[in-house]
Amino acid sequence: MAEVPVKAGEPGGKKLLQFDKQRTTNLLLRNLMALVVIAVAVYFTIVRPQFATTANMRTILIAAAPFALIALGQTLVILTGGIDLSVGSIVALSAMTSAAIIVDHPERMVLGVIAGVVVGLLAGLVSGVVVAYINVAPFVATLGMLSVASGLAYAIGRGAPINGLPVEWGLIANTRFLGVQVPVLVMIAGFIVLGVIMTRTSFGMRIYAVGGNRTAAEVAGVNVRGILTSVYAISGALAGMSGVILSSRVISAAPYLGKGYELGAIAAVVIGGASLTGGRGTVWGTMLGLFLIQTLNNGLDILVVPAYWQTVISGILIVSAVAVDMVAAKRSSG
Amino acid sequence: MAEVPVKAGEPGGKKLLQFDKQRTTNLLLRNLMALVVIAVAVYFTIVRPQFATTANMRTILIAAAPFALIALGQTLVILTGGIDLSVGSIVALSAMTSAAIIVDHPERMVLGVIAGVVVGLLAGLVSGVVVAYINVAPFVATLGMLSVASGLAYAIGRGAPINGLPVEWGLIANTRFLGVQVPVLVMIAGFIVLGVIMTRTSFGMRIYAVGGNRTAAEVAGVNVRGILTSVYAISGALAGMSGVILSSRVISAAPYLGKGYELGAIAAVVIGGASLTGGRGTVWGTMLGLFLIQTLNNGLDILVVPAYWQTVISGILIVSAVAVDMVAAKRSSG
Amino acid sequence: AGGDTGDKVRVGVTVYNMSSFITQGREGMEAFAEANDIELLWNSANNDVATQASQVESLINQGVDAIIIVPVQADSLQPQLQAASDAGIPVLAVNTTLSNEELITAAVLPDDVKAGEQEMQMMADALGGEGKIVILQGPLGSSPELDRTEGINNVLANYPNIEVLAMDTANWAREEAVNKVKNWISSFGDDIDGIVAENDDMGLGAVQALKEAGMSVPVVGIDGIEDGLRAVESGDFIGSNLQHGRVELAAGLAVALKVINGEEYEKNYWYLMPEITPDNVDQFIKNVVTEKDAFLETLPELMAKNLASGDISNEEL
Amino acid sequence: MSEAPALTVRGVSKSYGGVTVLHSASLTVPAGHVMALAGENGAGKSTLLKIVSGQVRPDSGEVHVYGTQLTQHDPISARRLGVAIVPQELAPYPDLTIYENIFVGREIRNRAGVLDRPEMAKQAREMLDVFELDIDSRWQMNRLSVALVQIVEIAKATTWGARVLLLDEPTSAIPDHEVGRLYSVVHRLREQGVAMMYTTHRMAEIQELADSVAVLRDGHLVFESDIAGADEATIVHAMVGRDMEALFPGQTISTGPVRLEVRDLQVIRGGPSVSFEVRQGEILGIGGLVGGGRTEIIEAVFGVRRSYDGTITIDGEPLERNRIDATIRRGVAFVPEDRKGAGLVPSRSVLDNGSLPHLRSFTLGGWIRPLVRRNAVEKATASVNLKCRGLGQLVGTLSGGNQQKVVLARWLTQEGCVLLLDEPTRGVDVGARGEIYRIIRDLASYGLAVVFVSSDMPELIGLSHRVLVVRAGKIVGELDREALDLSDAQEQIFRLASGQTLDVFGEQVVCTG
Ligand SMILES: Nc1ncnc2c1ncn2[C@@H]1O[C@H](COP(=O)(O)OP(=O)(O)OP(=O)(O)O)[C@@H](O)[C@H]1O
Ligand SMILES: Nc1ncnc2c1ncn2[C@@H]1O[C@H](COP(=O)(O)OP(=O)(O)OP(=O)(O)O)[C@@H](O)[C@H]1O
Ligand SMILES: [Mg+2]
Ligand SMILES: [Mg+2]
Repeated sequence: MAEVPVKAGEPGGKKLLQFDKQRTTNLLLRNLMALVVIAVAVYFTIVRPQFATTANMRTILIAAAPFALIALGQTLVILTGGIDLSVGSIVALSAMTSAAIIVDHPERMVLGVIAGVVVGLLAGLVSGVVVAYINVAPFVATLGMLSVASGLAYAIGRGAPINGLPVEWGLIANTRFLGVQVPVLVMIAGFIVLGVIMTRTSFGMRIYAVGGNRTAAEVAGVNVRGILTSVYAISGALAGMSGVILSSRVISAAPYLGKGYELGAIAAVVIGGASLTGGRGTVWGTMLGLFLIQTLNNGLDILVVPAYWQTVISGILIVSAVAVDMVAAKRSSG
Repeated sequence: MAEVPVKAGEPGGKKLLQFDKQRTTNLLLRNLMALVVIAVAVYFTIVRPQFATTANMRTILIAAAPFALIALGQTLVILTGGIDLSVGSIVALSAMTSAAIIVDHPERMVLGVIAGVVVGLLAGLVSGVVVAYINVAPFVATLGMLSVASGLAYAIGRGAPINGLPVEWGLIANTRFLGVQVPVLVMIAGFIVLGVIMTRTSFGMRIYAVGGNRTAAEVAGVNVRGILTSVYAISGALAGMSGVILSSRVISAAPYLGKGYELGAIAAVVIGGASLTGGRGTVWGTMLGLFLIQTLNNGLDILVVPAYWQTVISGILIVSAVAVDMVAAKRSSG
Repeated sequence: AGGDTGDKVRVGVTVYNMSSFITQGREGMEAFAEANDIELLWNSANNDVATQASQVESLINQGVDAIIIVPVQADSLQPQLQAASDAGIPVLAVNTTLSNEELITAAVLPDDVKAGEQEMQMMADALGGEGKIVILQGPLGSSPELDRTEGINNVLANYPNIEVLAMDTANWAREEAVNKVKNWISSFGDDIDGIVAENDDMGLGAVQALKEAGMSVPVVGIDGIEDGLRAVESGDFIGSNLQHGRVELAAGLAVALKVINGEEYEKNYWYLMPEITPDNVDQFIKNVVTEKDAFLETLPELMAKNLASGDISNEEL
Repeated sequence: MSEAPALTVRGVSKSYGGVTVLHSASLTVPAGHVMALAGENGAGKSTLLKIVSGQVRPDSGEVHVYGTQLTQHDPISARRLGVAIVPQELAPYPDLTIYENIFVGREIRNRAGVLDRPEMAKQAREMLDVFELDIDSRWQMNRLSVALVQIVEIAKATTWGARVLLLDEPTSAIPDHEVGRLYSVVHRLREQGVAMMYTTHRMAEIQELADSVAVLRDGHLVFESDIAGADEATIVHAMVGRDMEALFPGQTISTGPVRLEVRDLQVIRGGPSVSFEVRQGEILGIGGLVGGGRTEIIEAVFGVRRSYDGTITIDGEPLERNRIDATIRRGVAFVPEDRKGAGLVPSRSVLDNGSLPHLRSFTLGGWIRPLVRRNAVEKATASVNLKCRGLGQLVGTLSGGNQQKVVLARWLTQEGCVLLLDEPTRGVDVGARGEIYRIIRDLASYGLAVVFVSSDMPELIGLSHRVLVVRAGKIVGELDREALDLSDAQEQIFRLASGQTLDVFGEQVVCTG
């Protein structure tokens, strides 16, 4: 038929230019949330110079670490279009499991750590199987796991926390390497590893694909059920790790540890630009969302704002940050 | 046209028969969850005949009422593809607002009720506007409102519950009409009204359309933003009503009232078959989901199962109920 | 640290969460702080032990003169206590103990075991030593729940004829207790002869449930919140046990000041909850509710007296 | 290769909720053979293809690929046997890039096991080069129009070395001249021995591409033959069970005063603006190439796409721009290009979808009047020959062509004055197509002003009273009925659309016959 090439979006040059423009604004947009985080930090520094001390930065980092692990797992789950409500109670279950082992066998520290992580992994695996193979909505499946894991955490201590952990249990979270505590290093490693997985491996690409269009992924030969199962398992394992870290940080374990963490973790992911319907979001975005929340928590504590005004302020600020993001995104695309 | 095309609704005997068959399976499927609820109830009755007394039915109903209102509002929000995390703290905010008025002006009972509901409505309205006009993800917008409303609830009592409410405040929730307490009647009315709205009015139809395909709804001339704003406002107002009822029932108000109710409400909606991506679900389904949860709570208490085993058992049962539902749905459609 | 340079004394406080107990306690602390020119840095941990750990670290970073912890969880925060100790900052545990005795400078603690014993004893007396009861516990695993339950069990051991039909948590909350007790009423009906609640709020929920079911049995609580005091006054409660936040937390601050000033102090101060009975409830209503402002004015003086006498739950000058 | 044919389908049946949509169908497709699968909307074509590709589990029957039976009915197993599909309902990953869309499931990794993105982008680009598209494979998928998405889907399925390729209306969204590119792809694959099943509603395509034809009617395989034994009339007869009258009977044009007037409408701020007018009774066609901006114009008139400047008047009265509800109330109807994305609410019934745009006329104070509504929707759907199991059937479970009919029918529940149609017959079978043309002509003769965008040349030329040609968002030419009747009309439109000038007058060439 026709021999004339179809110049889609003619004139070609212009389209390409638009593309580049879009990239730059994208870059700016991504950094918009980063700018918001920086702006908040600068404000706190001006009002209270103590905010900007190295010691305080360390405090923020160590406080962020257990959340970061949960938020990372949550990022993968949300990218597939799911949600994991069970992470908070998996934290408790893992902590109680580790503690139950350690308190009787103070010499089996490594076993304690492994058991905590494995229990988290197993809990996540069960959720994953229920979601992937029985098609139960992730919200229901993981809400069920929330109940079950929490109940088991209580059952381990027969309703009570486990007291009397050996001081050495605290070494895991409180030892320093290169000036920072181990959990901070774990967090950094977590961000790097998962960042690389999501951008550089086919596993990562397939997670995006499953969340973007499950049917298409199936047709393209992606083992959708395998992917789904594994993201919940990863999320569970990371929550388990978080439980171990938390328990080591304060050398104790309680069945109500981690309660409500799931909402904070999901919030970090969503603030970072991920969509709860799946397929959109990045590890980098989660990191920004997380540090927005953590910086606010820390800064408002330092300003000694009463607790209830803190919640009001941080609620407003978080929504505003996302709103600014949205408006800017709209402007740039309109 | 020849014999081939089946005219819509044509009374071809054979077709009608087939159509009816599908209706029956549909009906069965819908009732599957009802059957599960009934099965659970029968089990409890066998194990503890006290379960099936009128008094206990009343106990279940009155316990369900405040949740029902929240779950109803949540149903509308979820049908549009959103989520309302703020309902729990709106319950607290409304209760505290009403209580703050009543404790100083015991004669202004009506004002107290109205203020409680209106505060909820306003909070919902704000969430709705943020979602509809600024395009902030519902999860973030309502999580922000959760923080803000909760903070304000604490601020009203400067961190403490409000004690010393007049006994008359209790009349609202504890007066009986036709043998049942007012909140139960409110709940029944709520189910009927919203059931009718969702199936018989253009507002209901538009809610389904917005959730099913927002763009298509826009193209069909639906005022999508208006619809979105109003469902959050309705959800807020119902949460406000729930707060008033709760506070009246125990003649007190605490800023942590309703904490975590949002998860239960969302669970009821999702167990009832609604999809969190919107467009699918019914008021009837929500009712079933709600009564599954409430029946389990009541029955396990009656059997005096320890709290943590209760959470384990109800977690497993809820997931199983939904799984059975899924498997059956697949079988019948496959 | 401290007062000798003329700087204001700065005391960091981290509490488990805002509650009516803490809100009252804050009033007491602030009254005491104002009278003694102390600056309070007040943080609330939202019931999260990790948040509390961060807050302690943050207070250490800020170089306060002392830290008062009202813990989320007993037996926790050891590394943070170590860090405070390394930084030379005294730490006081108030309301709940933190495990490692050496790392805590001093503690002001309610005797929750005793409170549980007291309320169970009241119930046993009311029942004449026999009957069937149900027990509402605090959030499982929290230290007041554990201690109060222990106290209850201690007394129950003396009364073989008192049978516990059910014992479960209602998480300190009134509306949860209403439903729980109603469900139990469905299950046990008139068999229930008494209800022991580990705090007043749950007791009040139980009273409501009894009213709805048209029943009336003795109910007892702990805390002495306003509605609880009124319930004792009206006869809905047979009694309660006063845990007056203003007195207890102010005592904590008073001890902290002693420590900072290098004065002599004891390692542990025990707050023994006064029993509230229909006979003495009027006085407590005055202190807690109707004339609380006047009471707050006397508080700094009261603290001096109580610390000297060692009876820190005393409410009269 | 073995003796067994590439694809054997034996006795495959499928029913949904008691209605059998496929009755024991049996087919074989040898290697290097293209079988066209024809049939009316809802005949069961897609269902059959989905069964072969493992997306749907048949109630009974077997599928063999080169003699190996497909035992587990899931897409992964089918793919392992070498089956690929271009689905009718396009399924992109909207937030991924074009090359990621193409390479999901067969990612290219470098020696370190890490994704080789530049290589994937490069290869994707080469695949798209076949279609000579000037697009960057690193763009996000959600920026592309339906046509481009379809081309990417084709590239996705045809490039991984499948042995059996199923194409379910691969050209429904692609303009005629682009279809030629697909032909070359199909020819090449046939030479490589790939067996293909190809569904389409364009008869010309069947003649051009197929080696044999199979026709499904109501789920029964009613006709099978070599292409030699199947001319267009035979196939159509097998499909609909009778002969078809001419699609485009000679027209008598009688137009009244101007109904719709568009002046200096600007869709991109500072971009080109367009002006045109449509008279009462007139059918105005808009032609152009993919991405030329036709959709943008028509969407802006209706108000779905934001316009920045210009005026729109209906019957002399100005219309508030960018206000869809106001536009609808003025009697303007709009059939969007992307039926799945913008036309339908798949989770709702035919009844609900059919009554959505004119909901106001079926309600009284917000209450739906069930009878009025049912009657109106029933009439409208019957007039487009909708094939469904009753008005309660969910739109998402209708066949593709029947969905398209609902998108059109829902505007017919009420009289209007302007009809805006964007690719109104995408995926509609020949029979129904004739029906829709008749409706459009009837509505026009009734006094409506009709504007329709189409990539189907015969349709554009046969139905329009006048055609505007759009390129890069500008109107670059106009052909009246006389010019359209000339044999080179198609050529003319294409030249204008692609920017080739006929003479020295520069770009603004107006062909008036
Ligand atoms: N070939 C292309 N290259 C780049 N972008 C394109 C291309 N085609 C379409 N787009 C984008 O898609 C959007 C929609 O184009 P639009 O559908 O309006 O064009 P059209 O002429 O209607 O195309 P079609 O003939 O497919 O209907 C445009 O805004 C444009 O940015
Ligand atoms: N999931 C489903 N549930 C119920 N019915 C369905 C479902 N999928 C398809 N059908 C029905 O099966 C029949 C055949 O549909 P199919 O999509 O195979 O038709 P088709 O021949 O591809 O039509 P078209 O040309 O319109 O694409 C239709 O009547 C359709 O309504
Ligand atoms: Mg089809
Ligand atoms: Mg178009």
